[in-house]
Parts: sequence; C-alpha cells; structure tokens
Amino acid sequence: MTAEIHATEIMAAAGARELRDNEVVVVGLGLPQVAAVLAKRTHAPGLTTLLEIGVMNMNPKDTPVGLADSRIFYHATTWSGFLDVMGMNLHRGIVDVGFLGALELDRFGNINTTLLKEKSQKVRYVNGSAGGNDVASLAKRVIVIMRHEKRKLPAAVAHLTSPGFVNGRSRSELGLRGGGTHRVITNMAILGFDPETHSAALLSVHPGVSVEEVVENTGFALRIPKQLPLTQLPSKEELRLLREEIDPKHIYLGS
Amino acid sequence: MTAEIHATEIMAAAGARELRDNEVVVVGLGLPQVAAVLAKRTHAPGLTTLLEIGVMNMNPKDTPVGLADSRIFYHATTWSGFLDVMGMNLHRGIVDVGFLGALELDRFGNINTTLLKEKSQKVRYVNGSAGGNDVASLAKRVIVIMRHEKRKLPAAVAHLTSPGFVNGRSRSELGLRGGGTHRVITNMAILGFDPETHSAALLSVHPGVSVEEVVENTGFALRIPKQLPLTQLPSKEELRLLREEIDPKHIYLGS
Amino acid sequence: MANKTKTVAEIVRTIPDGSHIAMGGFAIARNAIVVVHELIRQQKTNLTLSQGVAGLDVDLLVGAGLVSHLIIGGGSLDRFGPNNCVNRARETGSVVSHDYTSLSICFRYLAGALGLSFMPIKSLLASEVLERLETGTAAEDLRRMKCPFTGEEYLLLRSLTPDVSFVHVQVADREGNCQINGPRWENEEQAKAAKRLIVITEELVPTEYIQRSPERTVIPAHRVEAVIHQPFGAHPTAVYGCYDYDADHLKLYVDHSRNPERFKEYIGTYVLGSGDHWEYLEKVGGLAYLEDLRAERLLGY
Amino acid sequence: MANKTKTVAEIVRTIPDGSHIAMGGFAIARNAIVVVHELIRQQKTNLTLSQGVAGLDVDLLVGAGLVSHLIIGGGSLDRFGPNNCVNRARETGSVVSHDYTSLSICFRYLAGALGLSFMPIKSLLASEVLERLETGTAAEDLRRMKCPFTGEEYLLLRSLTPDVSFVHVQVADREGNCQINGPRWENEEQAKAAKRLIVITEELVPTEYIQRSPERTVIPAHRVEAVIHQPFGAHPTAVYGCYDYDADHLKLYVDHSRNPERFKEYIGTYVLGSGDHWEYLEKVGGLAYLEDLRAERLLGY
Repeated sequence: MTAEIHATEIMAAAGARELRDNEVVVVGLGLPQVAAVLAKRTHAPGLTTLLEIGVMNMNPKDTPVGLADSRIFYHATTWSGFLDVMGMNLHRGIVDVGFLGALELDRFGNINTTLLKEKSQKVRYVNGSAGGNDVASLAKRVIVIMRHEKRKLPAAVAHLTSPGFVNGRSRSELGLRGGGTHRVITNMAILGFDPETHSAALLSVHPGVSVEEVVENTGFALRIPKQLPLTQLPSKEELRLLREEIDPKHIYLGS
Repeated sequence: MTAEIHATEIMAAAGARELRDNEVVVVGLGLPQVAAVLAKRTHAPGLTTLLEIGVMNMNPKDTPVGLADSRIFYHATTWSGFLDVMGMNLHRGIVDVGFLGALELDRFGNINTTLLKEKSQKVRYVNGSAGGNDVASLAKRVIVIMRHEKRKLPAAVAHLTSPGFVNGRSRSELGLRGGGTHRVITNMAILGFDPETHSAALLSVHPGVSVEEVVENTGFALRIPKQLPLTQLPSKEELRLLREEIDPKHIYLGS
Repeated sequence: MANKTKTVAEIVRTIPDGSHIAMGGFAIARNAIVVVHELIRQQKTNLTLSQGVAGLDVDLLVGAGLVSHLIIGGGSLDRFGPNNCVNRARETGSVVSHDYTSLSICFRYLAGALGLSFMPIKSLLASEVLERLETGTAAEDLRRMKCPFTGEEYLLLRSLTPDVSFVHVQVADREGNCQINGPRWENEEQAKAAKRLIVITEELVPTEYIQRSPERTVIPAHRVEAVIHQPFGAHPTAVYGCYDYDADHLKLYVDHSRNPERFKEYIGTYVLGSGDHWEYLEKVGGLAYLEDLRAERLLGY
Repeated sequence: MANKTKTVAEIVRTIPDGSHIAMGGFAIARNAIVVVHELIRQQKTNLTLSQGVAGLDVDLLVGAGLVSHLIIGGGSLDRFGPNNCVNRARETGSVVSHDYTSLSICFRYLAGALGLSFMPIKSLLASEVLERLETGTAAEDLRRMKCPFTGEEYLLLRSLTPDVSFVHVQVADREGNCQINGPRWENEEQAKAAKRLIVITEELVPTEYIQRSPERTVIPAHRVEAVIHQPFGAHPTAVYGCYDYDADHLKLYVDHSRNPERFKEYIGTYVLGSGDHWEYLEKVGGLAYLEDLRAERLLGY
C-alpha cells in the first residue's frame, strides 16, 4: 500500500498530526485546509478551524476551489468577517497555529507569496499577502505546506512577505508576537527550526526519499541530525478520509 | 385648549421641531425619545433614531421605562451594539443631533448627570455619564430637555460630565469635534447659545410664562433679546399623537 | 463535541477573590443574576467589576460588599431608580470608582478584544469625567496623544482584559456558540476581551440549530469556557424574547436598596435564604408568577 | 419611507474620475460586477481602488485601464488563477500598488468607520511588505509608535475613508437596510468607512422583512445613498445562497486575461458589447444557463 500513497497525502497527514486537540487554527487554501479537516475528523475533534474571511468550524462539502467558495464554509458554526477572525482571534493572540502555503521559503522560515524573480531579474507578481503576513506575524506557531524544490527553498526569499526569523533574529527582537515558522512540510521531508540559530533543520524524510535528494533540492544548508527518522505514513483510515470524504475529486491531493 | 396643554407636551413638541427630516439623532431616555418619535411621526418621517445600546429606528410600543426595555426597541430596523451606534455612527461624525437630559446645565451649556452637591457640600451621586459625555463630545448639535429650576441651571455645574463650551471656549479650542449644546428646552422657555461668547440666551418663552419668571428661575445671567417670541404650542395632531400613541400612560408627559 | 455545561456553583468556586469580573448586563436587561447571587453566597471579596452601563447586577454585588473597585460608564435601574448601593459606596468611599462613559468602556474592551494595548478616542476630553480619572488612580490607564497624520489631539485608553466575563444570552449550544436576541450593547467586545468567558443561557440548543444561521453566532464556542443553563437566570431583569423585567420585584428591590439595613434583609431573604436559583425563583413567586412575565411572542416582551 | 432604488447607470454617472472606490468583493465571491461593467462602459479614469482581497472586480477595472492606484491586501481568482491584469499592471508600473495585508486593510477601514484617524497594528512589522510601503508613496500613511502603557512597538495605520464603497448583498429593502448571508470579510468596516455607500442587492424586500430580524442588519439604511437591484449582479462570481460562481465563464475570463489583446476582446464582447447587465446575462448564456448556477437551497451554492 505504501507505494500507492501520494506525497500530498503524506503531507496532509503530517500536517494534521502537527495539530493538537482543542487548538485554534487559521487555515489557508488547499492542503492546509485539507490537513485541518483531517485532524478534526481524527485525533482532534475539538479543533477550531478559522478562515480569514469570517468562518469558524467549516465542514467542507464537495471540494472547494478557494476561501470564498461556499463549499468550504458549509455548515460552519460562525460566519463573521476579518475583524472577528483576524482581529478578535488572531491579533488577540489566541490562534495556536497558522497554516500557510508559500511560493518560496528561506532558511529562517521567511515566506514569499508576493512575487518571483526570473533569471533576467524580471519580476512576476503573484497573489501578495492577503492574511499570510498577519498569520505569520501573530500565530503562536506557523506550519507551512509546500513543494520541495531548490528554487522554492532559496537562501533568501525574493520578497519577504511573511516573517519567520528574519536574519536569524528572535521574534521578540523583531518586535513580533507570534512564535514564527515552526514546521515546513514538503513532499520530501519535514523541516523544523533550531531554537538557538533559528535556521532550518531536517526533522524527518518521507519513506523512499533519501537525505541526499532532500539536500539536492534545498537551496540552503540544512542542519541534519545523526538519527533521522522517517515521516510517519498516513493510516488506512486517514487515507480513506482523504480520498473518499475530504478531497474525493483529488483537487488538492494529486492523483 | 391652550390651558390644558401640559408643559411637558410643549417641551416634547419643541424638541420635535428642532429635528429636520433625514437627520440622524441619538436619543436618551424619557422626553428626548418622546420628542424624536413625535418628529418621526409628523414632519420628519426620514429621521433616523439611534439608541446607544444598539438600536436604530425603533417604533416604541406601549411606554418603555428605559433604553433596555424592549418596548422601546420594538420593530426596530437594526439591533447591534455600542460599537456600531456610538462608534460607527456617533464617533464617525454622522450624528446630527444628540438629545440629552440633565441634572444641571450651566451658562455655557455644560451638563452634569453625575452628582449633586448638597448645601453641606455632601455629594450625592446619581447615574454618571453613560453615553451622555460621548454624545456631547461628538454630535453635531446637542439638544437638552430639562426642568427649569434655579438649582438645575447654576452658574457652574457641580460636576462637568458632558462638555458644552467649557469656560466659554469654542469647541475647537477644547479639542472637541461636535458642535456643542445648541438648544435647552425647559418647561418655561427655549434657550440657545451666543455664537461669539457661547453663553446662554433666551430664544422664546412658553405661552403664559413671563420673562421675569424665567430669569428668577435661572441661576445665571441670560442674554434676552428685545423681541422675544412665544414658543409655538403643539398642534392638535401633535397632542393627539403624544397623548394617544406615544405616551398614553403619561409616564413622561405628566398628567 | 465538548459539553461545557456547568453549574453556577462549580463555576463561581473557580473565581478567586480579587478577580476583575466583567458583567454583561445593561441597566435592567440581561443581568447575570444567577451568577451575582452565587458570588454573594460564596462571599467573594475584593472584586473589580467592569461594565458599560451598570444595573442591578453591579448594584447587588456592591451592596453585598464584594467589590472594591468599579470601572463603569454609568448606570441606573432606569425608571425604577438609581443604583443606590453603587452611589452610596461612592459617597462613603468604600469603593474606588473609575467613572468612564459608554463608548470609552466599549473602546477599552474593543482594544482588549483585538489584542491592542490601547485605543484612541475623541470623547471624554475637556470634561470633569476625564479630569477625575487623570488625577486619580486611573491616570495610569490614560495618555494624551496627537495623531501623527492629522495633528488632532486624542485620548489614549488602555485596553481592558477582564479576568472573567459573564454574559447572559438567550440561546447557546453545549459547546458555547451563542446567539443574542435584541440589542447587544458592548457584549461582544467585552466577551472577547476577557481572559475567561462564561455564558449563561436561557435555552440550550443543539449545534445544528447554530449551524442554521451562523451569521447569528456573536460568541463562538472556542472562546467559551463554560455554559450555565438557567431559565429565568436574569430575573428580575428582562431578557428580550424570553421574559419581561419584573416591575414589582424591581420596586421591592429599590425600596430595600435605599437603606443598608433593609438591603441586608433583601440579601438575607432572596439570596442567602435561597440555596440556588430555582429556590429563589420559587421565593419570588414561583411558576405561575413567572409565566406571567413570559414574553409575548409577537412583541418580544 | 424613502425609496432609494437607482439604476447602475445613474449612479455611475455621479462618480467623478479620480475617485477612491472601495470594492466589496473577495476573490470570486460577491463582486459588484454590474457596477464594474458600468464603470468600464462610462470609461472612468484615474481611479483609486481599495479592497481587502481583490478579485475579478479589481482585475477587470485594472485591465480596462481605469485605475491608477491600488490599496489592497492581496488577491486572486482562487483556483482559477491569479489576477493577471493586476499583476501585469504592477509589473509594467502602469498602476501604483500599495500592497498591504487582509488585517491591515481591515484595520484601516475600521479606523475610518469609527471616525479615528489612525489604528495601531502588530502585523506587517519586520517584513518587506512594510519596507516597500515605507519607502514608497505609502510612507505618509504609516508611522511607528511605542505603546505608552506597555512599551510595545506598534505600526500606526492611517484610516481609509473611500469616496464611495460598492457592496453587493443578498437582501436589502428600498431604504437600504441590508442583510449579508455567509461570511462578510471586511464589508461592514469598508461600508461604514466610506463617504458614500451604494449597495447592490440580489433581492429587494419590504422593510417588514428587515424588522423581523434586526440583528441581521449589517448595513443600516441611513448610511446608504442608493440601492441598485440587480439579480445575478455578481455573475460570474458567487453569491452565497443565491448562485454559485460560473466556473466555465471564469476559465474563459482567465484565458483572456493572460494576454492584453485577448482581454480587450473579452471587454469588447461582454462589457462594451452589452448595453446593460441584462444583455450581458443573455450573452453569457441566458436564463436556462443561469438557472443552472442557482444555489441549491440546502447547500447554499
């Protein structure tokens, strides 16, 4: 069965496992939302999931295409707005986890969602921050889910949209309240950040991925522990939930 | 019929006439609410009436005993809260008229609703500001409805709860946004304020009241114009509305 | 789904003396009387109370001697009379009262709810309300500032983050999702500013009911520590759509509150003399009497 | 009772070139497309647009060359693609874009709605988002400040008070009392910050309907200058409870928006080629096609 498991399914399950029961999570589009719903339907039934547009505890139906798609906010318990979710929860300091995607992420966990620079230095704009910078600034810990590619994990991001540990400085030195980037979950591995140097460290590799592959596909030096565990695979039940209930059309989980 | 008209009915009608159609009015308990409802049911159908607790366009049923009485907020078009009414309307600067009561009011239109000093200098606390200070600070003009007694109209209030033209200074000198006290409607007369000196002036006396009586019952010097008009009495229709619809139990209008 | 229902006695036992408690009532509406009575029965002391417009809830707690500090915007029992116990405590100095205004209390809670340590405001200025605050112990909660963009003078208010807020609502599920019918004064900001939030509900509903109109959820479950289910829990104050204020009982209360000795009688009879809120409800008149206060569906009162 | 219903053409004629317009959409939901099309037909120029998370509304206006300045928190067309016209305009410099975040835009509107000239915030700090703003023309809208109570460093944001805000709602009466179903993003703060407020509604209801649930009135009549009644007025974006986004049309749009010439074709066919929104609706497929997008009552989409 292992061979059949798609990397995005490992990512979703790993993301879900980072969440503890009764935590409050702000979720972004795509895999973050899939991971949070998976956690809620397995080990964390008391999880509170928030969407920045003003949704609490959604129970997505069919597969939503974005935050503004009513499939994602189906059967929620609250519909309010930015001021409530991002102001009275995130800025209030009660959000445990912010779950983000990234175009680029660097060794200090800084996130770029604004633009890409081509080799010619020509700039290609993308979506910008939306709630990303707010979440990165204010959530107690930030979990990023993204593809593992050398160009997406550069030494320094082309645009620092959402701060992790800028220049390796601590969050309090940066004047930021939240705990910063805590985990980066990719299709190859899970990264964490050294509590002293605030630079990225390898925490586990997914089954079938070698450390060399990870290093080769990472644009910055990774601290690598001597004993490197394998990432836990999704359980049968997790796979069933992902495939049959949460993303039956395989929009986010690949196919 | 004039003889039968109660002074409170003159006050309510005079209060109503100070309101123009399509204005936005924050209303306090008692006669202010009665006056605003009268205006809305006569010449100002487009009047928007706000209650600080979070009510817009109430259509009071029976006679309410206070702002928190559901009889006052019956059939309103909005139920929200302080932040909406007092923040997003009053502090926003879109409230034309604030309609207040007063324990005491002085020659510069300063209002006391906090305490009274007995002759022994012993202090008797009363209700405090609630929204009164906010309304006096921020509404474009303030209309006060109160009984005309020497002790209630002193040279200086025992406690300056809600500012008019403190020490005769202009509102901008005081750092205040609203236009300050504009009219004082009593059971004897209507007062205004001199645009230069900001001190009180007599604008009209109610039929049957002499200027001497007014002066005798006022604790500060009043500017008195040579041509002093009589206050217009309530029309038959106004009296009918007041007596039959708005305050049929004569809770606010006396009996 | 977590079931957060608790008894009022359980909850009140967790409130330490000296706590800052925010009360969700307004004058004679939606006062958390069931909590007020239990605080008195358990003889909490040295409380700080905050509220926009204080009513019977605060008057009872101050009269019963539980309170050392008030942070309020004003208050009364509407046409039934002033808050006699609060005013007497101010006059004798037995309570330190920081007297603000409705909006400034709301803005202080708003700052707390938004995780901001301060909020600017344009009222209070040029008043004795501010002068008294600035020359008293409230000075540490106030600063003047010029807006760097416009040059306009502002007062800065320090945020208020009560240790615990008690809000009485009409409808909640067992997890704590709440709907409030009728005006909400500063309930939302106050509830979300507090470190702990306890709701008292007239009616317990399944979560499915909440999910039918999620726009109506003013307080979401994850902010709520416990839900106390107590029908007529706000008596003798009014709960819109559930029951009217009890005019006779309020007159009786005001009659007693004018005099400290008679106030003690009131507390002895109705609060200490009742083991819990059900006993209190029997004492004030019982089922038939209370049915008479029930709201007429169409009018809501 | 005032009847404030107006046609979109009447209203758009009152918008001067150079206005600051706030758009109430979010990505592909509740975009005031009927207004966007008319702004393009009337060829307004030099507009400033502000919005939390920009979607099709802003992309159309920027693509059609009406816009010189953006103040936004981000934006996309969700899975359908990026805002190609907005991104191209940023890349070519044809638009000056002040790029904030969702919360900072919301706080700027909140300040405007509350009549405060500034609002503190704890995000943006230590980011290139802030660095770019502070080193550009947005510098005049930003200051650093230490909280006088806690010593914590804050960013101060200048309030945003748009000349006019367009908010698309599901339900309004003829006077302008509005209900919004589903999440409301920053609609309330944006609407109440604006100097003029125009609402576009899917459904016109009598005021009695509003009075049945006054808790649901997010925008009150007295703030509203005009009500535009236009069913399917947000097509091809979604309106919760009314209709789903039109996936086929959004794909067609994105396909055109990748290229300036093809974008012009899109505008020519669907916007300039339609005299009004009814004609546009016929052109995209007409009644039978639109009925297919109608929300299923139970699901809401």
